[in-house]
Amino acid sequence: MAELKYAEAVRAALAAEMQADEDVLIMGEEVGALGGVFTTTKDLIEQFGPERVIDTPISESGFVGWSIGLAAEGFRPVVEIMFSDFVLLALDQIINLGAKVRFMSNGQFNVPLVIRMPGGGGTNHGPQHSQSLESIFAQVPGLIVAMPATAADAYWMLRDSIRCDDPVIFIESKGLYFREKGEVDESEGPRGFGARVARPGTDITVVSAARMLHRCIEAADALAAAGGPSCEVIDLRYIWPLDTDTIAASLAKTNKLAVIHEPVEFSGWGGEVAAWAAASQFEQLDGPIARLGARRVPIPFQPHLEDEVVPSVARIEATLSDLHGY
Amino acid sequence: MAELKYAEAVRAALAAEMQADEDVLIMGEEVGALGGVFTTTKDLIEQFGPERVIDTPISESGFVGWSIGLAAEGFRPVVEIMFSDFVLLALDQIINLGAKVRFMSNGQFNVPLVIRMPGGGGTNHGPQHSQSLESIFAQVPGLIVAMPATAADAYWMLRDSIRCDDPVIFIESKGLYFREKGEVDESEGPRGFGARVARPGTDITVVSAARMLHRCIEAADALAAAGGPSCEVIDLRYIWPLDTDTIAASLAKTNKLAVIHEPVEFSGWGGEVAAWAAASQFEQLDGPIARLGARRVPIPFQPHLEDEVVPSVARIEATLSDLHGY
Amino acid sequence: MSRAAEGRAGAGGAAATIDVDQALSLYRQMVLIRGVEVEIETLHKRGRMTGSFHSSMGQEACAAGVCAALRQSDIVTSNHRGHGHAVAKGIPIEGIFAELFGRSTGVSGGRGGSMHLHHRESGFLGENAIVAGGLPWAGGAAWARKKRGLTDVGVAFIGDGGFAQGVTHEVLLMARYWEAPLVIVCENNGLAHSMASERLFGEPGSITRIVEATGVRSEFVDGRDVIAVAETAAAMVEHARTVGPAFIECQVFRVKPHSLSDPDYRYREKDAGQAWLETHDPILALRRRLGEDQGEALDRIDAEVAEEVAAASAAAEAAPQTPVEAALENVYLTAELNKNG
Amino acid sequence: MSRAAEGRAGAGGAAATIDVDQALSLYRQMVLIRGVEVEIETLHKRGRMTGSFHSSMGQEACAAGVCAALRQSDIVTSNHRGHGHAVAKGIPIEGIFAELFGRSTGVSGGRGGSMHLHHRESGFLGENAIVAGGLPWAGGAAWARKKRGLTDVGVAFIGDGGFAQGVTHEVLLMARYWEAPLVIVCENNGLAHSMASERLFGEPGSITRIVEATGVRSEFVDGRDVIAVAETAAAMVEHARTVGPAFIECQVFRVKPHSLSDPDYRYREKDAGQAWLETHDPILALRRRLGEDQGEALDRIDAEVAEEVAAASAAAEAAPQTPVEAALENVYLTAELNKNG
Ligand SMILES: Cc1ncc(C[n+]2csc(CCOP(=O)(O)OP(=O)(O)O)c2C)c(N)n1
Ligand SMILES: Cc1ncc(C[n+]2csc(CCOP(=O)(O)OP(=O)(O)O)c2C)c(N)n1
Ligand SMILES: [Mg+2]
Ligand SMILES: [Mg+2]
Repeated sequence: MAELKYAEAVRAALAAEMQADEDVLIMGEEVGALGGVFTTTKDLIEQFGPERVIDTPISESGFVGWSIGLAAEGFRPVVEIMFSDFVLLALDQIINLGAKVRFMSNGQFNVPLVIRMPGGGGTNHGPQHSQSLESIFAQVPGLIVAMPATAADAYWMLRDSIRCDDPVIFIESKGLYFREKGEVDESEGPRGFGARVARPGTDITVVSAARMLHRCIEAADALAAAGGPSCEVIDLRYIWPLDTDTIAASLAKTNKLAVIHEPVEFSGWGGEVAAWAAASQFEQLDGPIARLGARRVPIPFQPHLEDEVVPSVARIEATLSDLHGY
Repeated sequence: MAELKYAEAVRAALAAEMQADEDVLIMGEEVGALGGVFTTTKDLIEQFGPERVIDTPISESGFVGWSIGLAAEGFRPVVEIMFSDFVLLALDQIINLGAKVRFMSNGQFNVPLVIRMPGGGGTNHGPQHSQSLESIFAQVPGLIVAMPATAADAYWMLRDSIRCDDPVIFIESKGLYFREKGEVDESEGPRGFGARVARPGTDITVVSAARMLHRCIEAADALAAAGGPSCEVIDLRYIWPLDTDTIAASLAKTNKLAVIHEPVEFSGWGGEVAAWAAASQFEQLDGPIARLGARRVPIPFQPHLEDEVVPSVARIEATLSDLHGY
Repeated sequence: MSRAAEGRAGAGGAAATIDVDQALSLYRQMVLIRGVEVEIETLHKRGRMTGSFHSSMGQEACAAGVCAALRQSDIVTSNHRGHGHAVAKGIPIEGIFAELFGRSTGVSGGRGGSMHLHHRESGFLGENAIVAGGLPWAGGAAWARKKRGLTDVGVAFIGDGGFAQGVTHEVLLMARYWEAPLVIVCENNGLAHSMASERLFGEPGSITRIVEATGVRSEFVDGRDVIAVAETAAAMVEHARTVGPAFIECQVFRVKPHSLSDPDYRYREKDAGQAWLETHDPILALRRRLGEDQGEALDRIDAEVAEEVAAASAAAEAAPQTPVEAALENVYLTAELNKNG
Repeated sequence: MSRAAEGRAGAGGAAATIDVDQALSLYRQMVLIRGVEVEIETLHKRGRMTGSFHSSMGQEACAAGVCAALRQSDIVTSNHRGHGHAVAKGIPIEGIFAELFGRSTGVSGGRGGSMHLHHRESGFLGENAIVAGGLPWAGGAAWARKKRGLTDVGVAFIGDGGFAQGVTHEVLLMARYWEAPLVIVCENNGLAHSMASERLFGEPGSITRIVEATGVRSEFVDGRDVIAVAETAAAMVEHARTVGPAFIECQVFRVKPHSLSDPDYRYREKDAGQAWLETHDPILALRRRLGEDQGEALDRIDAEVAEEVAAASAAAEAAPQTPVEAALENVYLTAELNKNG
């Protein structure tokens, strides 16, 4: 229907769910009059009023915990953490309470809460504003971890997440807000938790997500153009639940696996994908499992330094070439 | 020299370093008159005075940040977080400041700080007092992650950590404090970051650490006694830096790898070990990489339920048997 | 003593009085809390329970007095020392015992134990084993009720130690900002484990002054006097229902060691708890105040409660242990996600 | 105007006076801060710098006045809006420009940019891009000096928004508890991005009252008046050096949008900043106060500073870009660990 930028798609999803369900609330710093530092809540306060679009003080732990209370009472808060780096201030509330209260109460409560946050780099904001933290959330029982890579997924996955009865960590790629755009068809329905083949191929299965997905596709296209391997690029969409069926189906065809992501490689979620394959797809593997994530250093603010730290298209290409050459 | 319990070894290491270096300070809740809820700082305040053994308010974020300030000024604070679960309150200070300030300041500051915390289960304290969080720290640039499994390592690794010029997350297994004991030879020196073969074997390399190490050894012994595989059990000691050389050397012999740990299996550090092997040891592998960690659910307080969640000896045995049978 | 027990004007200002029936009801609550705590301690000492246990003995007047001001639909959150709050809010005590025994009939299915009581039906949202961790939830939940047009309030119990947590201040400021119907009750028992509250905040009442300066209505009350607590709580709950947040600092005393295994002789006189109880027991104080007249009624309550506690404890223990499969249940509401346990 | 500029008694109480030389020095600092901020804004608008940028224009008197009370060995931590604090504490401005240009000659090696200035030599421990994130560090570092027997103090700058962070309260209580030589300076510029500080805390001075209630010595000062700030700071720094922690709420105004790209017209009058500056510019105010007599001296300062800024900016820009390898350096001090980058 409409071509939207990634940031616009987020905003449209919020507006649609606010419209559809009075229990949906928006909370966070600067979500009101300002409309969000990345414009994702622009004009929503005018449309839905300050009772539903709620500016919070700079008290991440407090307002995230507060939103858990609202959610346990049946509201559907969508909380924005301005940069995902700040969520570290709220991890106690998220991990020790929000994620566990259903278990701890033996099902008396559920927490239909979405915590949105722009993650990753690409905007020169420096070491305390550019981290990729999804690998932390992936291991927390009780949470769902959503990472849209496209405008359509930013839209549909956010709508799905708001309708979900369990807490969702919804990580948007700040580097995609204004660079990524695409068709968003409002007549579509929920998209579910499954992964998606973003670029078909036959030689290597490349598993990725979010901002790095686009670098993987770019690298795959470049390799194909240069007569290199044909890469099938999978967009995970959710880090948890992890859709291993889609990966397995691809692997049955390619027999080679690469995992590429923006978080630090060491102990990142790419290790999970690789370990899953090394355990359950061993027979399918015709070569080592390649993995590329950020180096284990903080993220510098300058683009040329950041590209030395997080996977660049060039390094992704090199990784895939090496694997193909095995 | 002396046979010490794990908790006593921790205490002895603290006392030794306090004695050796006036800049070593102890901070935390209940470290003073009470002597620590697990007795690890017992009588130290009498010996070293309240200027060096410092009781803090229940302000984890504040006092951990405060200790970063002390460390950057050249003190060597050893901070205790009473249960590792509470460290979630201090992650902003640890990750956004303590781990990064050397990088951010281009080397103007370093942070010789040890943050000690009892992790894992085994004491019936329930879902907010039994988590294993080392996989979070493993991925943070700037941190070292130490996890002693024996009394001797509790002693030496803590002494090494206190002498280290960079921040160390030192996770003690609360389930081992009073159950594990061993010789501690004070005449030994630093032990370095390397892993250690805790039980030699020839058929399977079993990588583990901390409390689970003992379960792995128990399982390996049981399997051997029953005529099953001969397992070489490796005690990692440090999750980061990860001593891949020791694992590779073992793997060259066994050609089969299993990784067993207490944290949630999904996206845990076991994935890192498996992914490293699947990438760089592919030629050595004669079978899938087996992995076992906690299920992705909170930790219930009762022992029989906890054993359903974290790897039990029986499930470890089954995992290793399966792998042997491959 | 006249039919209407002389109520000391609660700091709330309203010259409320508590009549004898109400006083008897407060008495019953206190005796019930005491009975539950004593029974749990006994069971632990006999090795029939495991897990942690923080007794609220001596602090009964705060739980009973505050919860007397609440309706069933009002909500309460609590901390690690929460059995008294749970009992006073009306959780069936058999469900409490069963939870501590690790039985599937426990209020939380027997997986959480002493620090994880939840009972939504009674408006008892839950304890929380993270100091001050339950405060934001209480704020959000109370505010939710107001947003729904209800007049329910939320009461969040914390200890003096909880006042050192940053999130407490965040919630105070947010509650004021959003005019949430939240009453924070800070049970100042003089100690956060071994840390003397006087060292950190100053003499009792200091916490109240700090909160007052934020603009949140605040009162300091003697937590040995259940009638004073009940009156103050009534006024503050009313304030929360109609105006905005309120704060009560309730001066109490921790009779028992911090937890079952706590060597409190390392930081206070060995018999500090018992000595205090002998002179300041809030239950005996109310007994004395109600006078001879009520002796019979009080004895009857004592007997009834003793029986109730014994029966509940026995029934709880007789229930089946939580089965192992339960370890993996109720993590998600979304059905397809539970498979991943 | 007499040689000794009439000092308004700082809230510190001491009837201090600031002489003309000191006033000229304060003037120079303010002009230098202004010059640096204007230059940075210009460079950004010309596309010669990237990264974030939060201008402290209009708030110069706070930075200059507070840092005038400090010795080089005293320490300062700051926040995202920290260029003024850095300049006032004595960081060489070329190192600041170079950091923002991403040059290896930047004070932090050019990897952090605007929100990550660190200069240990000047006692400027660092900015911090996490709101209130630098406070505990300041407390610990100041306390460390005291533990070493030194008389240095620490000053931690936060904004009004930073007062909503829980850790601020934790640090206040800890500083009081440990009698740390820490001065927290809260620059209340009326806004935390778009959030009006009056909504959250009440009228200016409310934050001071909250802190006062904790027992930490507190003063509220008009941050347009650099002499008042300098006097108050002198008194509070002296208090910290000799007694214990202190707190200053400094009422200032944020002239520019929150950051370079901030559409502040969405939440305040489009020309609010410019309008304020025309009537309240602290630099012009000091100029007026010093009077005609000093006109020449002031003009000379203006000219010298303009030259200094231009030269530093040009030199910084001419330095080599930080090389890519630097992205992996200085993560650990332990040599063998850096290999793992
Ligand atoms: C975040 C956190 N830190 C530390 C603890 C350990 N702990 C449990 S209770 C307690 C003392 C609490 O003191 P207070 O709030 O005064 O309650 P009281 O025990 O006196 O009732 C401590 C330190 C915890 N449970 N959570
Ligand atoms: C923990 C955290 N939350 C949010 C932000 C985003 N942020 C940066 S500055 C700012 C406003 C700060 O207001 P204040 O402290 O008053 O300082 P001012 O900008 O007015 O100087 C916000 C919300 C952040 N950097 N850190
Ligand atoms: Mg207490
Ligand atoms: Mg401000």
